Amino acid sequence: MPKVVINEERCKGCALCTIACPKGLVKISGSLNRQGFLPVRVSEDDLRLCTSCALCAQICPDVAITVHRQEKGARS
Amino acid sequence: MPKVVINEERCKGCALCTIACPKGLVKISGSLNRQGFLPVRVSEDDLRLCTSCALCAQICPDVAITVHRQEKGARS
Amino acid sequence: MTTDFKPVFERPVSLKDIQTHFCPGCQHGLIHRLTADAMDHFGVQQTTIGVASVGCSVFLYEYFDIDVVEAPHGRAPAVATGVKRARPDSVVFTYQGDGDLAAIGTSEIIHAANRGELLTAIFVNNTTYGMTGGQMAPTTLPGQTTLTSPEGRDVFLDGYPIRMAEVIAALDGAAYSVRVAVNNPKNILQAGKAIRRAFEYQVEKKGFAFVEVLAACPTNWGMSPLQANERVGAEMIPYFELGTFKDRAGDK
Amino acid sequence: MTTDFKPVFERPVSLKDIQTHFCPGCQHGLIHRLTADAMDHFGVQQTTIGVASVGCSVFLYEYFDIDVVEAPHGRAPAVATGVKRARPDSVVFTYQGDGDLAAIGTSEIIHAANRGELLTAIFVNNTTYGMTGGQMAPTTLPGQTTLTSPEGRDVFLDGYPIRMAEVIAALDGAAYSVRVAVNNPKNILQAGKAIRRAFEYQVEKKGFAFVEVLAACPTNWGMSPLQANERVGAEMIPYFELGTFKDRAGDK
Amino acid sequence: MTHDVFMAGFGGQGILLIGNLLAYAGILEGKNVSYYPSYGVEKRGGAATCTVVVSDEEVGSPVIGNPSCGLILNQASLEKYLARLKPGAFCLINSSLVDEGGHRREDLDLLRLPLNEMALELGDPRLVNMITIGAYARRTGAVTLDSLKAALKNVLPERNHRFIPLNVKAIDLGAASVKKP
Amino acid sequence: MTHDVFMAGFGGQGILLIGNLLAYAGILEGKNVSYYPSYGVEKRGGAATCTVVVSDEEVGSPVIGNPSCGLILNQASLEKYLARLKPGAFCLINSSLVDEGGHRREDLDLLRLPLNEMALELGDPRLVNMITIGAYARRTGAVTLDSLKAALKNVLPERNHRFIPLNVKAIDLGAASVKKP
Amino acid sequence: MSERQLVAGNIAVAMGAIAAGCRHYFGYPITPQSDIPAYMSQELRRVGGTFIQAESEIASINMLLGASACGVRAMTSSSSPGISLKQEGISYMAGSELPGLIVNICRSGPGLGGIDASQADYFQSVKTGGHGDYRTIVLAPASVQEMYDLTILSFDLSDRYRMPAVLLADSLIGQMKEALVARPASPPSDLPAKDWAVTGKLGRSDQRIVKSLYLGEGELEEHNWKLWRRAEELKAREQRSEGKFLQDADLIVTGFGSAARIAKTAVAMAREAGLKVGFLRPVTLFPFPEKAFAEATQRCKKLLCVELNTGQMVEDVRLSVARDAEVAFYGRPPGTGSLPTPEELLEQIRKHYGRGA
Amino acid sequence: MSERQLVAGNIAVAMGAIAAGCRHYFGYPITPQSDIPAYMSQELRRVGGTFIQAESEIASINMLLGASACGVRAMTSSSSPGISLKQEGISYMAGSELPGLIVNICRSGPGLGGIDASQADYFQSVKTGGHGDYRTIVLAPASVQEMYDLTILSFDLSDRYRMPAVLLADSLIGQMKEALVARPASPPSDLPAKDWAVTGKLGRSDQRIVKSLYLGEGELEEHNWKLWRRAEELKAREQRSEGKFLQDADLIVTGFGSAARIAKTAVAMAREAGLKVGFLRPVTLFPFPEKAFAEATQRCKKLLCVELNTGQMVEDVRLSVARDAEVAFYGRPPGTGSLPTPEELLEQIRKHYGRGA
Ligand SMILES: Cc1ncc(C[n+]2csc(CCOP(=O)(O)OP(=O)(O)O)c2C)c(N)n1
Ligand SMILES: Cc1ncc(C[n+]2csc(CCOP(=O)(O)OP(=O)(O)O)c2C)c(N)n1
Ligand code: SF4
Ligand code: SF4
Ligand code: SF4
Ligand code: SF4
Ligand code: SF4
Ligand code: SF4
Ligand SMILES: [Mg+2]
Ligand SMILES: [Mg+2]
Repeated sequence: MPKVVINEERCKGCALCTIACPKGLVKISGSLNRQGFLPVRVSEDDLRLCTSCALCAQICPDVAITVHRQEKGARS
Repeated sequence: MPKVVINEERCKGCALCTIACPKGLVKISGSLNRQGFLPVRVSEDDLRLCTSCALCAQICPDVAITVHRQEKGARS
Repeated sequence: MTTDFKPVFERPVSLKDIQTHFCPGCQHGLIHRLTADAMDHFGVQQTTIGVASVGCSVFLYEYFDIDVVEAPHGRAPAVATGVKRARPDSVVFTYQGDGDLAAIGTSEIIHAANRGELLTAIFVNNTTYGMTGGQMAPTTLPGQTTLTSPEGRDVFLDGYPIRMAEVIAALDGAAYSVRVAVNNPKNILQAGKAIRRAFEYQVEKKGFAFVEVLAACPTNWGMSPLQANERVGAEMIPYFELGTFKDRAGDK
Repeated sequence: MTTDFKPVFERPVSLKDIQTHFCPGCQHGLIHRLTADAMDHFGVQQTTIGVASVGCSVFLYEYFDIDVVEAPHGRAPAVATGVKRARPDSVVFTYQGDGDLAAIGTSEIIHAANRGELLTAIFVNNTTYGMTGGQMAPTTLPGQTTLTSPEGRDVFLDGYPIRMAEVIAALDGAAYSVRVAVNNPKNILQAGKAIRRAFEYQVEKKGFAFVEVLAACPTNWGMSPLQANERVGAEMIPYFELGTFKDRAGDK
Repeated sequence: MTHDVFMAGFGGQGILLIGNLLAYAGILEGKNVSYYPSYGVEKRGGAATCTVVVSDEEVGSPVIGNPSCGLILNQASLEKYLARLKPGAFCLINSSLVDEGGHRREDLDLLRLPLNEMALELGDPRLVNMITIGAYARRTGAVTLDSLKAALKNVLPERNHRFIPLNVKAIDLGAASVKKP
Repeated sequence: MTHDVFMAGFGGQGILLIGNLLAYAGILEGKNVSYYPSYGVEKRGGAATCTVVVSDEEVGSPVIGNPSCGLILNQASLEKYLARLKPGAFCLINSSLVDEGGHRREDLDLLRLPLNEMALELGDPRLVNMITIGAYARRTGAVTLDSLKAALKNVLPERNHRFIPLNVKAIDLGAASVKKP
Repeated sequence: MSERQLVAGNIAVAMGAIAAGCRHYFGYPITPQSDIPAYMSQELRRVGGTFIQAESEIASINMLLGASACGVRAMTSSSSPGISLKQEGISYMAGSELPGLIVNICRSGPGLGGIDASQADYFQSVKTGGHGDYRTIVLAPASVQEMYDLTILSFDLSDRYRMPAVLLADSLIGQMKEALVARPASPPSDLPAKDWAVTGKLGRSDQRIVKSLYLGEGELEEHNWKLWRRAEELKAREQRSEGKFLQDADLIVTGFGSAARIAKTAVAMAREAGLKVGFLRPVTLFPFPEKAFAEATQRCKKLLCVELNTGQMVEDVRLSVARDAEVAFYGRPPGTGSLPTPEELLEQIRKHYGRGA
Repeated sequence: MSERQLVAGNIAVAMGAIAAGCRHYFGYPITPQSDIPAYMSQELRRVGGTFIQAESEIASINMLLGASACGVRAMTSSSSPGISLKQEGISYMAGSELPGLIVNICRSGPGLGGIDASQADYFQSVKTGGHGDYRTIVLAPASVQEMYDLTILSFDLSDRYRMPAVLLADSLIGQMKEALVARPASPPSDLPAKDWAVTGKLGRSDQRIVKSLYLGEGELEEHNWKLWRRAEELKAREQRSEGKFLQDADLIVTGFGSAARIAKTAVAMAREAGLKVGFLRPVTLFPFPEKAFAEATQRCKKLLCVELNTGQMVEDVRLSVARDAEVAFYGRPPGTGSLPTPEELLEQIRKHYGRGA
């Protein structure tokens, strides 16, 4: 399960999350969504670098991002 | 000419001037005026003690008092 | 042998020489006189336009010998704004009671002040709605019984007396804001100075000027004029601190 | 072998899971979320009644899963007063823009605060009338060009931006008044705390609570969401100081 | 049978109180009544007038153009209102405060009583109004004296009930000074 | 002679601009015109439509129930508005954004043009609207191409006048792609 | 307490409201209705209700909107200028389908005017002074007893039809005292439940939303028709009027409230003088008693409408009477010393009685 | 510049006001009239006038009152809810005999409603929504050219009769664009001097007082009659309407503003279809063109009144027509997607054309 899930249909491409992410992992994608906006994405590789700090989600005006953290105890 | 002239018809007998006069010269009279109020008066003798400080006039809500001062130069 | 008498106190010419409808001991009359004194002082009677509000002072035009516009209840500052913008060279003042200015007229006075309109605002605070028979006003003191606070103003249900001079002073647009009283000769002197300064601000185009005057309403307080005047010093001044809260042109 | 994932950020349940009509980068959505978080935090979604104002946030009921009353423009605090007095046990909050609260609604917010109504007031200051297309508001910054200040706000004609959080704090009836922003994670955290505290004041019947939130209106500012968010920090915060101006229950 | 009366004096003379008293007395007698006050602009002093109608039928207008009875307690009221009274109307005038003549109503049934002096006799100048209403009731029979007296506790504030006996005396004095219709 | 046309697309396609252009061209020809815009609720994106009437007589209603001509620039507009067109109406459809078929209007004089591609050929995707209005003018003769071109300086903001030549090319391209009525 | 007391009209309104179960009052001082808030500030405290002296009439009407939205019986009272300020709020209440009582003890206008008895707010109340297509129930008491009874009725009608109700009177009816029998009131058992009132969602899955904003295709038009249908129902069911001497009348005198009260005596005088004059008084101004006027003018073709204004209700009378009936008007716009007397109206009656239709 | 320009109705109002010499504008934002303040904030700065975006509609109307009291031409503009808030101020202006222009670009209601074209404020404007007996001039433009011309006319009439003027339109007329010829305007030479305007007493011994308070015996009544006489003069002199195909009409379609604009096309369609249908449009709503309706119904006994509401102007039509004329009504209360089409109205025409009177 990915740590960061972006609801691309809800995303309005405002890009605020792209500046909120301390690691710069969130990036505007190239393809319009049904609303006609360019949603953001976090690539597979970048996801590994994600610390689940949720700052991207915090700043999102459209609550389009949910974040999970991998449990300490859990083995992956 | 008296130093203090009270327009008895204009006076509403509120008595504020009686407490304003440092010498206590202004007193409520006994007879109603046409408005049905008891106007204030300053007796002939009291007038002599009047310093023309005009505090009675200053406090009068109905601007019923005018005050004059005897010119230094003038002989009486 | 002649004696010379020099007038030390006379009725201002801007104030008509007629009987007022005010109750005995009502200090509207006195505040009218101080306002007229200020007009005389600057010689602006001929160029002044007064804006009357709705309250016991509604008959402004009966007493001041100037042009007057009557404003709806609470709207004097808006009406005065229209007047001043249409006649920038005239001196425009408003005269409002506490119900008029601090209740229904809250928005108009705050925004006129905030716009920095070149107006002089005289505000007579007698802690009640005088003309309508003495209801609770935003300025009514805690515990004060009125027609609509029969058990006395209960701050938990009715809120607190509002201090307008401070509220106005806090607005960037306001240039001058003071609170004075007319309960004794010393305070009357201060009040006269403050009102004159408030006109000076306009005459010299220095900005919006506001003067709150604490006054007695013997009739609705159910007191004699003397008791009522007492109360101003004993109860009002302790809550409504006298002073200059803003005087942009001056030091403060 | 299993992996466990614990949610660290999820949509609050008080907030419906639907698309909003807000423009990209409009921070109403974010402020809605923080408000919903506070309801969830105190578990009061079921007992809360929201009072919507007229502005881009007029669709409050579309986004919050609670009972809502729509108020006329500027009157939300009066409507909320009626609601709270009729249902003292419910949690009542208002949500207003700066045109709604600081212009036409000046009187209602000031007197609701002054009466110390047990209400939570959320005030979104985006320095313009968003819904009507970007006119000058009482909060518009000096020099800011808008639809009705084409040459930029001229403080001499149009007056100064009004600082509502300070005005409210100055009223005896108000218990809590703060100004926050949502332009970066740190400020968002602060904003969330402030809104939660404002609900706490009501839940614990401690008095009237007011939260001014500085927000971006990219559309009417004619900026990209990023530029607009920049402006909040660069231009708004310097004029509209962030901070807690009153916190009666706390130390301040 | 319908009785209408117009009373006028200056504030403080207790006109409105006896207007209420008369109306209440009517109610106690199971009659229909209306009481309509009107004051001057001034808050202190100034004129006080009221119109009271007591009737066996439903009361229509509470304002009467030409009242069939008048109680005039001061000079100003005489000058302002006497002309309105209906020809032949009974009119009680307070001679203590109203000069002789000065009007052209030969067509009225005028009765002048020195009400202030009479009140002073009873030891309280404020009793002018009670004497007036006593005289009116007796003269017109609009209500009985007993009803008037009974109504006192309805219209006087609790704290003034101790004055009821004195008021009763005043009502009787007023009644004694006029003849039945 | 009266020409009415209904145009629809999404915001940003420049529908309202060519509506104004057509109306202004009519004015330059001394005709009576009306232009009536209507937008969706959304502030950004959303639908944009307008109705333009160009006539030798006085223009009555600026809103037409069944327009005699339609310019449909995107799929949503087709679905929402095609049904409204008057039987036999000429309807230009932007095939770049609108799928084949998907409607039951066999009674229309349909013309599908790949407007976006054509605009790209001219080097600017924003020219879709100018190509459209050029095609419309030629096909219906509501106004002359010259009037349209002349009106450009009236409706384009000063700063965009440098683009007039390009817009003229687009109008001509549109005109060239349809036949006279 | 059901014995007869001597009570002023304004107080009767306040007593009626409390009898009707109204526990929330929001107002702002204005003459000549000040007795109402004065009484309410006392009594509501006693019975554990809410009295708020608001900062303005606008705040009052919006507090009323908020309280009504919660389903409680609530009211405000004011006088003419204050009622003008409430027009936006009243339009919102109507658009939001909220009940609630607005009492207007009219004073003379326009503008500041004066405080004398006036009927110049008829248009504002009946044609509705706010924006948009809406109606309010309008009741016009003509006695102290009616001030009490119609106040109670207005709460019942307002709840039933989900429409604000306006009680329209003036200083004549408001300040006069008459015998009042204050019968205890109990809301009709068939009043619809307020299943639209906001309470917080507790125990419900659906939201309750009190609003007047409708943006969906066709929504607002349908909403307007819905309000219109309710008004039509009201017209069909709730017209009320008082008629007297109508059977054989050759001239019918009409008017409402205080004017009717004075006219009634004039009509009685006319009858004593042997003139066949009838009397027809609308008790409900909206719904206007069209049926009563249509019926009465089947036979009598002459009417005289008396109002304390320059001619307002007379328009509704003309719209209601038989087509061949003549409606004359006699008006005394309000002001100091301008209250007509019965004698004066009798003259008018004689004047028009003579004339042929 | 008198050549034809393509201009929106709202802008035409602003241009007309400036052409009429109006240099003082006071307003508050509201859709769909926002183009007016936007244009004024630009132009008035340019020509050295005053533009104030007030804190509210109430402040705006009172600023207008103040400016008008000084004798300058001034205006405010708003839309329905905002106009409701101005009712007290309008009543004060009327009571104080002040001219001044109030523009209402109506939106749909009641309450918040929506921003679609609406005619539901007819009663508020024509019967006057404020308190007291007063009238305002009400003009209803139906084209962009009329938006310009009637704005100028409203200033002239307002000054002549010392009455506020209301320009009543909606988003259809306000947002549509048409060819406008902006003829320069010059006030009629016979306008009375504003010898009542406050200026400061300089050079005068008498005070000038702009007020609406009259307490003297009989004063206020006389003041009311004075205002009434002026309204009667206005009725006698200033009724305006547009008529078409009336001579041989068997059915007359009437309506004002946007509805009339749509109806006009329907009437043309009907004529093409060979139906003898006429068209009569009130241009002045107050004074209502009673004469034109009385005259037109001497011959034609069937009318169809079309409005964007549930029936308001139709009452004035019924009060104006010959007694034996039948007035049918077709309403489309406002809302998204509720604007009637000419085709739709043609159907209504056919429906009523058939019916016998
Ligand atoms: C819109 C409106 N609301 C209410 C009133 C009634 N009214 C007349 S004067 C007044 C207030 C008087 O109090 P204040 O302003 O304090 O003046 P004061 O008489 O105490 O000097 C009120 C509420 C009114 N005339 N208009
Ligand atoms: C009485 C009234 N006046 C004006 C309007 C028009 N109006 C709608 S929203 C709005 C203000 C929007 O600005 P703001 O309150 O700052 O909210 P925002 O859209 O910026 O969030 C206005 C003036 C109205 N609906 N009602
Ligand atoms: S959770 Fe933190 S690290 Fe991960 S994408 Fe979001 S902001 Fe970047
Ligand atoms: S902040 Fe939200 S809406 Fe904006 S780009 Fe990121 S995910 Fe999309
Ligand atoms: S002038 Fe001074 S001293 Fe003389 S009476 Fe007045 S107060 Fe007293
Ligand atoms: S202060 Fe003035 S009014 Fe009062 S008693 Fe003295 S003179 Fe008379
Ligand atoms: S009521 Fe009060 S304020 Fe009014 S005149 Fe009397 S004392 Fe002065
Ligand atoms: S206009 Fe401004 S406030 Fe309104 S939704 Fe768009 S960005 Fe947000
Ligand atoms: Mg006061
Ligand atoms: Mg805003």
